[in-house]
Amino acid sequence: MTVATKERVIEFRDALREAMSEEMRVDKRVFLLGEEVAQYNGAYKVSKGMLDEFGPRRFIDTPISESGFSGMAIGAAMRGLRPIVEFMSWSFSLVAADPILNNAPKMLYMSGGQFGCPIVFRGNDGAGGQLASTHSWCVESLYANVPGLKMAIPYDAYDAKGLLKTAIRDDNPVFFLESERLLSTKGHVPEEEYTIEFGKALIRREGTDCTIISFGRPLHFCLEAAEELAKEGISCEVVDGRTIRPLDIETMITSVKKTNACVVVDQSWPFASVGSEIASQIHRYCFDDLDNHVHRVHSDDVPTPYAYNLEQAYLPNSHKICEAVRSATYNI
Amino acid sequence: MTVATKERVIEFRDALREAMSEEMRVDKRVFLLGEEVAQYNGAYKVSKGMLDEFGPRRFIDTPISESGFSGMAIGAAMRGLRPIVEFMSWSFSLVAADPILNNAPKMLYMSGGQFGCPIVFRGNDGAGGQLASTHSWCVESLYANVPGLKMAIPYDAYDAKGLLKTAIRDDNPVFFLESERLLSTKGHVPEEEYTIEFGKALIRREGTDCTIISFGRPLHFCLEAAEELAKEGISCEVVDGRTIRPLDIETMITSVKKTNACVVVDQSWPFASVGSEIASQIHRYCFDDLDNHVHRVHSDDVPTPYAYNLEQAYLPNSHKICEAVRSATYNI
Amino acid sequence: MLNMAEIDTTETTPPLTQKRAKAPLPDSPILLGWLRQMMLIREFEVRTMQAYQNRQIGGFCHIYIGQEAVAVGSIAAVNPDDPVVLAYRDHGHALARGMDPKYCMAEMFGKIGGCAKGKGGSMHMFDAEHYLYGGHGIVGAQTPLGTGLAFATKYEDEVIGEGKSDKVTLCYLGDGAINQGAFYEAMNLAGLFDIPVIFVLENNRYSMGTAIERGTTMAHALHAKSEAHGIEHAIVDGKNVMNMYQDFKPIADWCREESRPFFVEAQTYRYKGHSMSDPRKYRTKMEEEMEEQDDCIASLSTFLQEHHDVEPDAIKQLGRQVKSQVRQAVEWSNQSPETPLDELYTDVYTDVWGPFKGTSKPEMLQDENE
Amino acid sequence: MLNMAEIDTTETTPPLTQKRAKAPLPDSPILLGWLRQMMLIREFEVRTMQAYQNRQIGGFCHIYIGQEAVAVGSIAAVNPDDPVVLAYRDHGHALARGMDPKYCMAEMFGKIGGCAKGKGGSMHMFDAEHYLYGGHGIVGAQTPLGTGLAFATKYEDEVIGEGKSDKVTLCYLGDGAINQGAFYEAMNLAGLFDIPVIFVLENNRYSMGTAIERGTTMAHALHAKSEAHGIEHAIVDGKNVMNMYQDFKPIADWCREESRPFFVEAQTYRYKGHSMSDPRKYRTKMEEEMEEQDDCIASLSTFLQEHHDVEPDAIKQLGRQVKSQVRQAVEWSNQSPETPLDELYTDVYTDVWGPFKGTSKPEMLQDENE
Ligand SMILES: Cc1ncc(C[n+]2csc(CCOP(=O)(O)OP(=O)(O)O)c2C)c(N)n1
Ligand SMILES: Cc1ncc(C[n+]2csc(CCOP(=O)(O)OP(=O)(O)O)c2C)c(N)n1
Ligand SMILES: [Mg+2]
Ligand SMILES: [Mg+2]
Repeated sequence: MTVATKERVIEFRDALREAMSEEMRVDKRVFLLGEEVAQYNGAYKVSKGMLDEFGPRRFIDTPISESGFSGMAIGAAMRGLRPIVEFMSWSFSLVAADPILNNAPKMLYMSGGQFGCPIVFRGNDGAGGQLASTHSWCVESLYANVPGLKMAIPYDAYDAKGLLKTAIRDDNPVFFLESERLLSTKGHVPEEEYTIEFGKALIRREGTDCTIISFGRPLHFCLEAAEELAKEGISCEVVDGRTIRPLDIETMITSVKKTNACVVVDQSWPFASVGSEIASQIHRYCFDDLDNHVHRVHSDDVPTPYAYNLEQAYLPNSHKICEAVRSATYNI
Repeated sequence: MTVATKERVIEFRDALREAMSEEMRVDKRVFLLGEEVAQYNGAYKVSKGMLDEFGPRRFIDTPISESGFSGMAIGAAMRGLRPIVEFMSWSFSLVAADPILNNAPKMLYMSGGQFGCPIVFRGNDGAGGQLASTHSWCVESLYANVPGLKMAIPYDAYDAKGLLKTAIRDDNPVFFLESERLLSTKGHVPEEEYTIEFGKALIRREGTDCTIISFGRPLHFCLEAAEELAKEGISCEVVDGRTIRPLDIETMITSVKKTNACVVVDQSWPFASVGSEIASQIHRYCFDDLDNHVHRVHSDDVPTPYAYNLEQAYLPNSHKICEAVRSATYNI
Repeated sequence: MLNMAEIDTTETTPPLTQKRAKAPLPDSPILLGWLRQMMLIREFEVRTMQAYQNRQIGGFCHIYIGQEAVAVGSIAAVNPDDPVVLAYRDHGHALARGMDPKYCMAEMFGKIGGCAKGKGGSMHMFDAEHYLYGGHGIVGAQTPLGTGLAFATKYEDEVIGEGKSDKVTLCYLGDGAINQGAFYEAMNLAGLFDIPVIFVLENNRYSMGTAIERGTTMAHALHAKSEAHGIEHAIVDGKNVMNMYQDFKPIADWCREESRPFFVEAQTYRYKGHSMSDPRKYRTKMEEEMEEQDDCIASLSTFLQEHHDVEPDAIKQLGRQVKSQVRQAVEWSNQSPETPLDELYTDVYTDVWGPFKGTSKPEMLQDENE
Repeated sequence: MLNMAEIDTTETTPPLTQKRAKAPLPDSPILLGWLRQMMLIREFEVRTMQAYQNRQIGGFCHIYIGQEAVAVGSIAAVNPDDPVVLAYRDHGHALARGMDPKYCMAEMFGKIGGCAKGKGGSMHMFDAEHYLYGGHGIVGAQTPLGTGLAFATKYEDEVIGEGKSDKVTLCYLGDGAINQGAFYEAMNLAGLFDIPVIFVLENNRYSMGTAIERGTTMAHALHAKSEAHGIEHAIVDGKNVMNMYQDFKPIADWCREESRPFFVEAQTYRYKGHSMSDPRKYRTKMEEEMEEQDDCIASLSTFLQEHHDVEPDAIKQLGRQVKSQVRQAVEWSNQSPETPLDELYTDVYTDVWGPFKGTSKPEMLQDENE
């Protein structure tokens, strides 16, 4: 899938920065705005140094007005500019729910195709470390219900760069969900330019007994679990969905038709989630192939607690995934 | 289930009003606020005449500040008052997403049990008639993902009253989703006081061949479809979930174990919806009972169009439900 | 960036009209043009109401009668390619901006001939050709959008074009929208980043049934809201198109020149209900009658007759013209085919790669007169 | 309701301090109490930073050092049962309000002994016993909540109790929160409904790395923001607890008496970074040093020594006291059991029927000293 030429290894956050810088270099319509992105170099240093290269006109520190600056960016996108809006955390996007859900994804439709909205909203999604109830949102399950938007969740540095470049070039609003927990992880990113097409899932590990489907950070737990289960003789195929909208259900179906068992791992709350959607679709399309119902692993259906032990118990982890796979494959 | 004593028939909106009035009479902590609720008698006349009885201190017209007055009501609820917040439409609640999703449902948890939030948010949900993209939200699938809140969707006048009284007495935040399309429908509502327990689904029609599960307005289409299908010899059991949180999955499972087929009808968009959740759970708990995968009927996965013909094509209807049932029961 | 020292906060800013000369009044052909536009809007709205009653139009429908001078006078003061963005009470502005009444009416009829192919309806008049960036249904939501449109014109001119900012954006809002937080965020951003957007507050004294002072603090000194964000303001007479234009033009020129935002309170009145379903019990017949005496169409007609020797017949003639134009628009809308069902699934996403294209013009519009 | 005629909009309201007499300074035992509180907060925060560095505390953690006089001076000016609601920089206020440092520290340690059983952490200090309605993590979100708490006290007193409104609510916010729309909506509601809430803006000149004038229009005349909603304002010296109290007390009394909102800008400075991970590159060492010269603890110490014959030793003694109190809090927090795992699933919903009960006090707290 990727043609690695040199083994250049960089951090996830550097990959995000490269994607933005490269696109900003070739297209002056691209600019970035958000809280502390410029002078402060970004709350998580994703945009470090970019102000120096692009200057304050294209690299804009905003007040704490998510609704205002999201709406402003959407207006700019209606004229064909291509803003990147950084939410320091997607948890703060709730105050901007109206512009990002009511305006951006519907503008093209409401205007009968006259005005689109080529915009990227990006930022940290999901639990950081002990950030408690209001700061730990997994917005994928909250927002993926809405048609007209696209949604991508990168798993590693390579995908972070390739998916973000695609997002910036996309003519539709893209919700780009990063994980603070992955920003410092390192991965191979070639010098050469590349992009990753939306709607193409990737098999991260091949296997024969059970398909594990996930996105972003929890994929790491899935791979850990697969390693663990391999020792028990259970061979897992791990599918990285990469984008939630569009969803590459075909790749997932193909895998499940082979393994006849499926576990979906979704870091968000269970009810009416991306996980329930995938489970429902897999049941639909693999009804005769499944030896057992699709198992799901989520965060618990409670507000996110602060205490370390509670948060650990609350989040998906490889132990819970192993349990689910064992159950799905009747290995208990 | 209901003990009808007199055949008193009133409108759905009158039933809502009775519920609020009765509770306001017995508990001075209950008050109502929202746009145009008092002097204007409510945009949809739900609160007609209530200002006269309860006066402007308990019946409060607010400015168009959904975020502000929702937050204000939540603050009041933290002190033990029991506000009812009327959203003229749930579509306008997006500007208040932060207080209603980040504050109300999590206050009890974040405070370690010290401060609860006994509040009801209510208003019109779902497509009215040709209200187009921004005014036709079905927030059930957007908001049901969030733990800490309860959610009720009444089907008729009787349930409107009984469920709303329960909502007002509940010590937790309740999202109460009415349908503008049902406000003028009439139904039997006894003079005697009654409430309807949350989390108790109701079999609206008994049948043997297929279970149809739904909530609120589309239930009417389900019953129409069941009528139609009966002529073809397909006997449908129609289950009214009544509340989405808590969800009475037991009643649904029991029905599916009997019929061995299931169709879920959810007026919201399909992706990561209440429908996907129920389908996923039914698959899980009835894996060995189902003769076919659970079929789902939703609004189409596009923004809501204005044009009458497009909107009709977009919404769930009895025709689509019949198709789904025929397919689920292999009657095609 | 805003230089704080330049803003004198110790005195109440006088209305700009007191500081800046009014624009000269244009010649009578232009004035007649305005009159025609206002008459067109009114006639259009009358027929809209009829069509709504006939159930040819559905959904929510907000009539602009009474406020025509605001849209006509302000839009006359800017260039045809200056962006305009609106709330949901948007038919009048769309027509003033040059949209063919056919497309506007057909949109409400939910036909493929509508400006948004029938997908948007009354509250969502979009017209790329006329730089009309939509009516918007969520109260206040258009104010950050307007700020963004103006941000974009400035960015295009200064950052991409490396020249001087050369456009001004008109962003209309109702008095009820003042109380949405988004508007304050928009004002702060506009003030902070020197964004050339004019917030045109159409103060018709009511948001639905709520008289302004029941919902809004400082209702009698709304300029305080913009001053709080370092934005200059003016109160203008929105019931007289000449006053509207003469006061508005220097403001628009100043914003364009200085690349700064502005807050204009246009005082006006809506003659009809909030929407088609409003019985208007919250105000007296007397108040309505008093307000209607000061009518924008009547006053311009009188002025033209008294000062420009326009014959009453010429005005009657205009009346006949707009009547027939609107009748044609209704007929055309009736005849326009329903939006084909496959349109339900288009315009959800654009093509993924390459510059934004939108979708192609509906076929029935392609042999139209341009 | 606000009577518009009563508000003079033609002149800039002078700071209240110019109009209203300062409250008399209390006697030295009270002043010593304040000193002790400020020293306690500072010592507490120093140990909080250590514990954070030791990874005994996780998540986001915002230190109050430098701003102690604001919390102590303003809370001293109200009654113990007046509601208080906070942003996320909340340890100082919690202690000033009377929360035992044990519960505050244990909360950050994520232990069952914490004020919220370890479920909330640093940003969410709640204490029903002390009418503390929480720290809140979403910038600005506490301002409608504060308005609601004050609405409730008024409703309780006037509607339920049929008496006179008798409480005032303190709602703290940072200078960065000014730019959240929710705050404007809250101000408008408070102004409109005569709600006795005091918005205490702690202007420490930065929101994270953003100096106030980079994010906020009219940064040098913030009172314009409250005037725009018909709310009176005052600027107070938040670096000196005596000034803070003396100016704040008459305001609080006035709000209680008149049942009206108020906007207080307390000018202050945070000595440390925004949160534990902030290298403070956006300001100079020189600026920091200059600001720190004007320290609230130092100035009250000096005052007490110069005007109340307090011995330096007495103050040293206080220092030893708070040191040991905080050391005990840390020890207690260390020893407090982890929050049991089944707590993960409690407090999500209350019991359904009957009045709100919350949950019972954790067992380990039940044999505590009350
Ligand atoms: C956020 C939001 N809340 C409520 C509504 C419902 N609503 C539509 S128009 C309106 C009144 C607005 O009045 P105003 O801004 O004065 O404009 P006018 O109708 O007078 O032109 C209301 C409450 C809405 N569309 N959006
Ligand atoms: C809505 C929202 N946006 C962004 C943040 C991230 N954030 C937390 S604190 C902060 C700065 C706030 O500064 P200020 O209000 O001045 O308070 P201070 O930290 O100075 O006490 C930011 C941007 C947030 N918590 N909530
Ligand atoms: Mg109005
Ligand atoms: Mg600050």
